[in-house]
Amino acid sequence: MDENTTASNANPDLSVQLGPLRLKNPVMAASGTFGYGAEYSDFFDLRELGAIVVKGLSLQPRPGNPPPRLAETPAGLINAIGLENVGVESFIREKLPFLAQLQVPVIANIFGNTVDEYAELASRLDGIPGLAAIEINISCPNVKEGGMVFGTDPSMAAGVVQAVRRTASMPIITKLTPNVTRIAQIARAVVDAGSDMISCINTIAAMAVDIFSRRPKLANIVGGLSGPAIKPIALRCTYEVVQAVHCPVIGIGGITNATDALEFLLIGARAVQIGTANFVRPSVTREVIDGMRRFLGVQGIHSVEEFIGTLDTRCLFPFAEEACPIPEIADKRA
Amino acid sequence: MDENTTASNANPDLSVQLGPLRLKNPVMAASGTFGYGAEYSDFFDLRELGAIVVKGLSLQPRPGNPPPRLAETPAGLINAIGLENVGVESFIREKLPFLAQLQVPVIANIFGNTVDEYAELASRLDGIPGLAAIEINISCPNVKEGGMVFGTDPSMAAGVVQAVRRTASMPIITKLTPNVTRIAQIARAVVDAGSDMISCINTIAAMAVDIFSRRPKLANIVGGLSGPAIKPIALRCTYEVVQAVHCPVIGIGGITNATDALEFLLIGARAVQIGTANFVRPSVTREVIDGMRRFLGVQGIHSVEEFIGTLDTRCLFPFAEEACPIPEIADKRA
Amino acid sequence: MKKLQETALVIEHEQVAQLTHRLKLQAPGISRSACAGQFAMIQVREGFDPLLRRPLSFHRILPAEGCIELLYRVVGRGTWWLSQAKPGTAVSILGPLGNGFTPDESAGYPVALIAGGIGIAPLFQLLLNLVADSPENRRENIHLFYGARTAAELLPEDSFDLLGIPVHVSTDDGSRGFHGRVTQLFESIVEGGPMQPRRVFACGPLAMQVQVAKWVVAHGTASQLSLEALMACGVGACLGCALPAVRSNDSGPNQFVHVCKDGPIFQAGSIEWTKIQPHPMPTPTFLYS
Amino acid sequence: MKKLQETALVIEHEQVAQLTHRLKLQAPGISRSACAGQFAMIQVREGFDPLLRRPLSFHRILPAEGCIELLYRVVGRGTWWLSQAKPGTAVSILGPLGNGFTPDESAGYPVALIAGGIGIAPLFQLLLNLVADSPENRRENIHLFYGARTAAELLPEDSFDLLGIPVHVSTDDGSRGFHGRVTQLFESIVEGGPMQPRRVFACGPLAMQVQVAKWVVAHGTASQLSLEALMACGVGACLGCALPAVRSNDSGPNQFVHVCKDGPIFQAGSIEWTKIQPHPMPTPTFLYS
Ligand SMILES: Cc1cc2nc3c(=O)[nH]c(=O)nc-3n(C[C@H](O)[C@H](O)[C@H](O)COP(=O)(O)OP(=O)(O)OC[C@H]3O[C@@H](n4cnc5c(N)ncnc54)[C@H](O)[C@@H]3O)c2cc1C
Ligand SMILES: Cc1cc2nc3c(=O)[nH]c(=O)nc-3n(C[C@H](O)[C@H](O)[C@H](O)COP(=O)(O)OP(=O)(O)OC[C@H]3O[C@@H](n4cnc5c(N)ncnc54)[C@H](O)[C@@H]3O)c2cc1C
Ligand SMILES: Cc1cc2nc3c(=O)[nH]c(=O)nc-3n(C[C@H](O)[C@H](O)[C@H](O)COP(=O)(O)O)c2cc1C
Ligand SMILES: Cc1cc2nc3c(=O)[nH]c(=O)nc-3n(C[C@H](O)[C@H](O)[C@H](O)COP(=O)(O)O)c2cc1C
Ligand code: FES
Ligand code: FES
Repeated sequence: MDENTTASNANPDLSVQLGPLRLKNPVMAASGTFGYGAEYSDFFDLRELGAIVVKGLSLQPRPGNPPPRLAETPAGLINAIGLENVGVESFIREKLPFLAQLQVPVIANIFGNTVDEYAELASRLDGIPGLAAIEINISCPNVKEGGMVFGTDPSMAAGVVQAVRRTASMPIITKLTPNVTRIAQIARAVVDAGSDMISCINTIAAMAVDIFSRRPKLANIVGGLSGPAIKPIALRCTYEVVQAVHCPVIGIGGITNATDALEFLLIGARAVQIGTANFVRPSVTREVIDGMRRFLGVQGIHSVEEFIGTLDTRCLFPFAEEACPIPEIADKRA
Repeated sequence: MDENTTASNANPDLSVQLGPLRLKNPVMAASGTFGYGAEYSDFFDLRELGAIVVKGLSLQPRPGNPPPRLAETPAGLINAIGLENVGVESFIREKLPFLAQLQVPVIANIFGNTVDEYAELASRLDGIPGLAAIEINISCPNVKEGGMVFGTDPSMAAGVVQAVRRTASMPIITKLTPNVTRIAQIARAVVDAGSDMISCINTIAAMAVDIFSRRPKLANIVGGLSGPAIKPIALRCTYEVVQAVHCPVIGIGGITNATDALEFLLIGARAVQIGTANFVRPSVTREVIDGMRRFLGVQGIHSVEEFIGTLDTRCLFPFAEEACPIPEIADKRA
Repeated sequence: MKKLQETALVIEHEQVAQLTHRLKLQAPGISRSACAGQFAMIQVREGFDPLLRRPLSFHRILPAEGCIELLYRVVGRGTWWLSQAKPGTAVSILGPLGNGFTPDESAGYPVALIAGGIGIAPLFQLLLNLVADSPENRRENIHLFYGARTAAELLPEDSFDLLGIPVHVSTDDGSRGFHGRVTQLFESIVEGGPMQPRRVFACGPLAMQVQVAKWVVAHGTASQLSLEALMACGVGACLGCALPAVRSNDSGPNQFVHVCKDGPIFQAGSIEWTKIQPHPMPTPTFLYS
Repeated sequence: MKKLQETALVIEHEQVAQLTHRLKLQAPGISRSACAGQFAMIQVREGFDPLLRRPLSFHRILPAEGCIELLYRVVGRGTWWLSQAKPGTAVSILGPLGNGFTPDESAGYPVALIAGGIGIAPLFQLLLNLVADSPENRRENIHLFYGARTAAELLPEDSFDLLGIPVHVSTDDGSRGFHGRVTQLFESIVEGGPMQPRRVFACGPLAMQVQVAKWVVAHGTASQLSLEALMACGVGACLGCALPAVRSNDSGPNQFVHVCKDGPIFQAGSIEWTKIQPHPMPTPTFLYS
C-alpha cells in the first residue's frame, strides 16, 4: 500500500456478515474466558461486543478437574479446567437472562461425552430466545470425552456435526483443535457435515513441570496452551482452514490487541474471538474494537469487509524455489 | 522433596549414556542454530558442550528460501530458512575438520528429497572420523521435500529410517515434528524401523503477516515456530514420546536456561538440544551446563542420571475425575 | 463494589524485610472502595513477560490519600520484576476483588490473628480496622501471632507498636521469639486458657492454614482464613483458582470453591482440607536465570 | 576481531531528533576492537519480550573512554523499549559484528557519503575516520549528502560543524534544505561535475540504496553500502539475514549473501538488486498497543 493514497475515514463500518449472523463488529469473547458475561460487566459496556461465547456447557453440571488447573508459560497460559460448568439447565435459567438483555448475540459452546449428548444439548438449546448460535467444542485437550478425541478424526468430527445439524435449526459453528496433522481435512469434514461456520483454534496440548517438587504443574498433567505464544500457530491454522472451505471462519488464538485481530481478518477470518487476553486486560475486547476502527480510519478503508481476506501472497521475490508442505498454503504460492 | 533432606554436592556427575553414545553432559546445540560450530567459538570453549548438531545437510548445496526468512513473535521466532546449506561434500571438506578437532561429539543432521537421498547421505557420512551420529530430519516445515511430509506419516517416516539404517552403522537419531495428531505413533514407527534414538521437537508450522503491507512476513508464507513460546508443547510431545518408546529421547524446544533443560530431563529425556536461545545468548549452552551442575549440587543429587525421568505423576489430589485424551499420558494418571 | 481497571502510580517502594517489599500506589478509585482481605491483580511489568497479573492483598488502604499499600515477597519472576518498579512508574491494577474479611463483632473477644510470613499482608489492615472498631479496653484481647522462617523475614519490630495490642512472635529457626511454627506458638498460648479466641483470622502458607483449620474446627471457633490459589483472571471467569469444598452431601460430586470470587476469605469449615496436600514453596534458587 | 558478549552500562541516553535517540554505552571490550560500519546486537530489555536482540550500528567508537555510541530510530516494540533504558541500566550486547567499512584511500577523492534518515548512524564514525585520515586540503572533497523525511528527523544542524566538510541536506517535504529525496540531491549536485565522487559510502532505506546502487554501477564508482536485513543471531549461525547475490554464472542456482557475516557493508555490484523489492517502512501507528 502506498502511504500517499490513504485518506483518513473517521467512522469505518465494522459490521460483518457471518453466515446467517450479522454482527456489529467482528470481535467476540471466547468460550471459557469470559465466564457468563457478568464477570466482566463492571469493566465496560458489554453491549459493545460483536458477540459473547459462553463457557462450554454439558447436559449435567460438572465440577471440573482438581487443582492446580493453571500454569503460566512464556507468553502463554496452560489451563486444565476440565470444562467445569453449571450445566445447560441452570445456564438457561440463571445465566442466560442477564446475557439476553444485553442484545448482544450470545453463542452457546457445547460438549458431550457422546454424539447423542451433543445432539441432546443442541435440541435443548435450539431456538431459545437470546441465543444466536451454537458452537460445538470438539477440541478441548483437557478431558477424555467431548474433547480432542472427536476433533482429531474427520469422520468422528463429522458425526458430531451431523447429529447436531439434525436437531438444531440455529447456526452451527464447529470449533477445531490444532492438535492434528491436517486441520484443513477436519474443516472440510465438518463443513460437509453441515456446519455453517468454523472457529479455530482451541488450545494446544501442552505440559509444565516443577523441577523442585518433581511434579506436573497441573493435576491433570497436560492442559491446553493459549495466549500470545500460540498466535503464529493459530494464524497458520486459520489460514489453512480459510483456504480449504467456503464458509465463514472465526479466528482464535493469542489475540491481545487490534493489530493481532486485524491479522486474522487479513488472512480471511470474518471474525475473531479473544480469550486469555481478557484475563490480562478486562477491557481488551473494547480496546480491540476501538483500535480496529482507528486502523481502518487511518488507512482510509471504509468497512472492515473491504479488509477481510486481502492478504497479498504474490512473492515479492521474483524467484521462490521452495513451497511449504501444507498443500492449502502451497497453492497460494504457485 | 523435603528441603531438609537435601545435602549439597559440589561436583555432580553430568555425564549421560545416550544409547551407544556417552556424553560428558546432556546439553547439545540444536541443528540450524549453531552454524557449523565456528560461528560461536569466540564466545566460549565449545569443548564444554555435550554434543554439537550441525545445520541440516543435503547431497547438493542449497541456497535456501528467498528473504524475508525470519519473523519474531511473542516469546518466539518463525524461520523459513529453507535448509540453506553447503552440501554434504563441502561440509566434510571444509566444516568438519574444525569440529572434529574439538573432541566434542558431532552429529550430522540430514534431509533429502527422496528416501534414496536420505540413504545416500547416510552412506556418505557413515563412519567418517569425527562424526558421532546421524540425525534424520523428517520434520522441517519449510520445504516440500525432506520435511514434514515424511515426518507426518508413520509408514513414510519408517521408510526413511529403514533406508538410512540399511546403509549406516552409526547411531541414528530421528527428529520428529510436532505437527501431527499423535507423535507417539510416529515415534513407535521410527523406533521399529531401527532408529536408535529420537529427538523432538522440530519447529511448529506457523505464520505471521503484516497488516500495513498486507503481506506475509515470510516470503515462504509459512515457517517454523521455535523459542520459549513452544516449550510447553515441546515438553508435552517429549513426554508422550518418552512414554511410548524405550529408546533414549532428546528433548528440544524453547530451552533458555537450566531450569528449562532440567524440566525435559525430569520428564524422561536423556539429553536436550538448545536452539533459538543461542541467538539471544551465545553462551547459553555453557550457562545451562553450569546451572544444571548448581541445581544438582544444591539438591544433593549425585548424578544427572539419578534425576532423569523422576517425574512423580501420582495425583496430589485424592480424586482425579478427568484424564487427558492422550493415551500415553492418561495411563500415567490411572 | 464495582471492580476497576486502574492505572496506578508507584509512590513509594521499599524493602522492609528479607525479600519483602512494601509498595505504595496511588489508585484513587480502588482505594475508595477496597476492604481488608480483598485483593488486587497487578500487572508487574509491561508486555508479555510475564503474561498474567499477580494477585496481591491490600496491606493498607488509605482512601483519604487515594492510595493503597501492598506488601509482597519476591518468590519468582513476577514479584522480582515488580520489585524493580521505581517511584513514578505506572502500574495497571484490577480491584477491589474478592470478598474481604467480615469481622462480625457479635462473636466477641478474644480475637486471634495468625500470620505466617507474608501472610501478615492482609491481616495488617484488618488489625487496623479491629483496633479502630473495638472499645479501648478490648484491645488487649486482640492478639497477633506472627511467625516466619527466620527473624530477617519479619517486619520491623516497631511495626505494630501504635496498635497497642499483644504481639506474639515465632521463628522456625528460633532467631527471634518462640522457636517453632506460629501455629505451635498459638496453640501453646491459647489452649484452654483465658486467651482462647472466639474469632480467628489467619493468612499464611497452606500448610499453616491446614493446622489453623484443624484447631478452629475442633474448637468450634468462628474463623476467617485468607486462602491462595494460582489465578489467571481474579474475577471468576477462568475457573482456575479452584479449591475443594465440603460437599453438600457425601455421595454427591466433588465441589469446588473459587478463591477469587468465593474468597479469598473462607470459613475453615467450608473447605475440604483432607483433599489438599500442600507442598512446600520451593526456595527461589534460580530466581532469575 | 573476537566477538564478545558484554554487559554494557547506559552512560547517556537522549533524544536527539524526532523518534531518534543517542545511546552511549560503557562497553570496554567491544569499544576497543569495533570499527566503523560494524554493528552490535543489543538486548533491548530483560526477559522474553521481545525475544531477539536488535542490530544497531556503531555511531561513534570511543576506545579511550571504553565507550560506544549508538544512534537509533524508534520504529517498533524493540527500539521503543530500548528508549526507556535509564542511565545506569545494564544492557547485554554482542559485538563487534560484521565486516565494517574499508575506506581504501587509493581510490581517491572526491568521496561522497549518502545518508538516508537513520542511515547517518554508521556514516558518522566513518566520517570521523575519513576526516582524520585525509590530508587537511582533502576535507572539502568529502561530501555528506544527508536526507530525511522532514527537518525534525535530522540530527541538529551543528552535528557536523567540527568535521569541516561540506554537508548537503535534503528533506522529502522541503522543510529543510533541498526539497526531494537525498539521491536526487546527490545526483543533481555531482552529475558530470567536478564533485563526481570516486568513492561512495551509503546507508539508508533499501529504496534509497537501490537508487545509489544504480548510480554507482552506471558510473563504475567504488561503493560501500551498509545494508539491512532482519536478523536473529548476528553471527552467521541462523542464515536468516539473506540478500540475493549476483550469481557467479547466470544459469547457476540462486545465491545469497548474509548481511551479518558477509556485510553489512557490500559493494553495490555484489547484490542482485533486481530481486529486491523494497517496501516502504510502515509508519509506527500502533507503536505500542
Ligand atoms: C488472593 C491472593 C492474595 C495474595 N496476597 C499476597 C500478598 O499480599 N503478598 C504476597 O507476597 N503474596 C500474595 N499472594 C501470593 C502471590 O500472588 C504470589 O506469590 C505471586 O503471584 C507469585 O508470583 P511470581 O511470579 O513471583 O512467582 P512465580 O514464578 O509465578 O511462582 C513462584 C512460586 O510461587 C507460587 N505461586 C505463584 N502464584 C501463586 C499464587 N497466586 N498463590 C500461591 N502461590 C503462588 C508458585 O506456585 C511457585 O511455587 C496472594 C495470592 C492470592 C491468591
Ligand atoms: C546491520 C544493521 C545495522 C543497523 N543499524 C541501525 C542503527 O544504527 N540505527 C537504527 O535505528 N537502526 C538500525 N538498524 C535497523 C534496526 O535494527 C531496526 O530498526 C530494529 O531492529 C527494529 O526493531 P523494533 O523492535 O523497534 O521494530 P520491529 O517491531 O521489530 O519492526 C518494526 C519495523 O522495522 C522493521 N525492521 C525490524 N528489524 C529490522 C532490521 N533488522 N532491519 C531493517 N528493518 C527492520 C520491521 O520490518 C518493521 O517494519 C540496523 C539494522 C541492521 C541489520
Ligand atoms: C481458562 C480457559 C478456559 C477455556 N474453556 C473453554 C471452553 O469451555 N470451551 C471452549 O471451546 N474453549 C475453551 N477455551 C479455549 C478458548 O476459547 C480459546 O479457544 C483459546 O484459549 C485460544 O484463544 P486465546 O489464545 O485468545 O486464549 C478455554 C481457554 C481458557 C484459557
Ligand atoms: C533458524 C533455524 C534453523 C533451523 N534449522 C534446522 C535444520 O537445519 N535442521 C533441523 O533438524 N532443525 C532445524 N531447526 C530446528 C531446531 O533445531 C529446533 O528443533 C527448534 O528450533 C526448536 O528448538 P528451540 O526452540 O530451542 O529453537 C532450525 C531452527 C531455527 C530457529
Ligand atoms: S482466578 Fe479466574 S476464576 Fe478465579
Ligand atoms: S542474522 Fe543469523 S546469519 Fe545473519
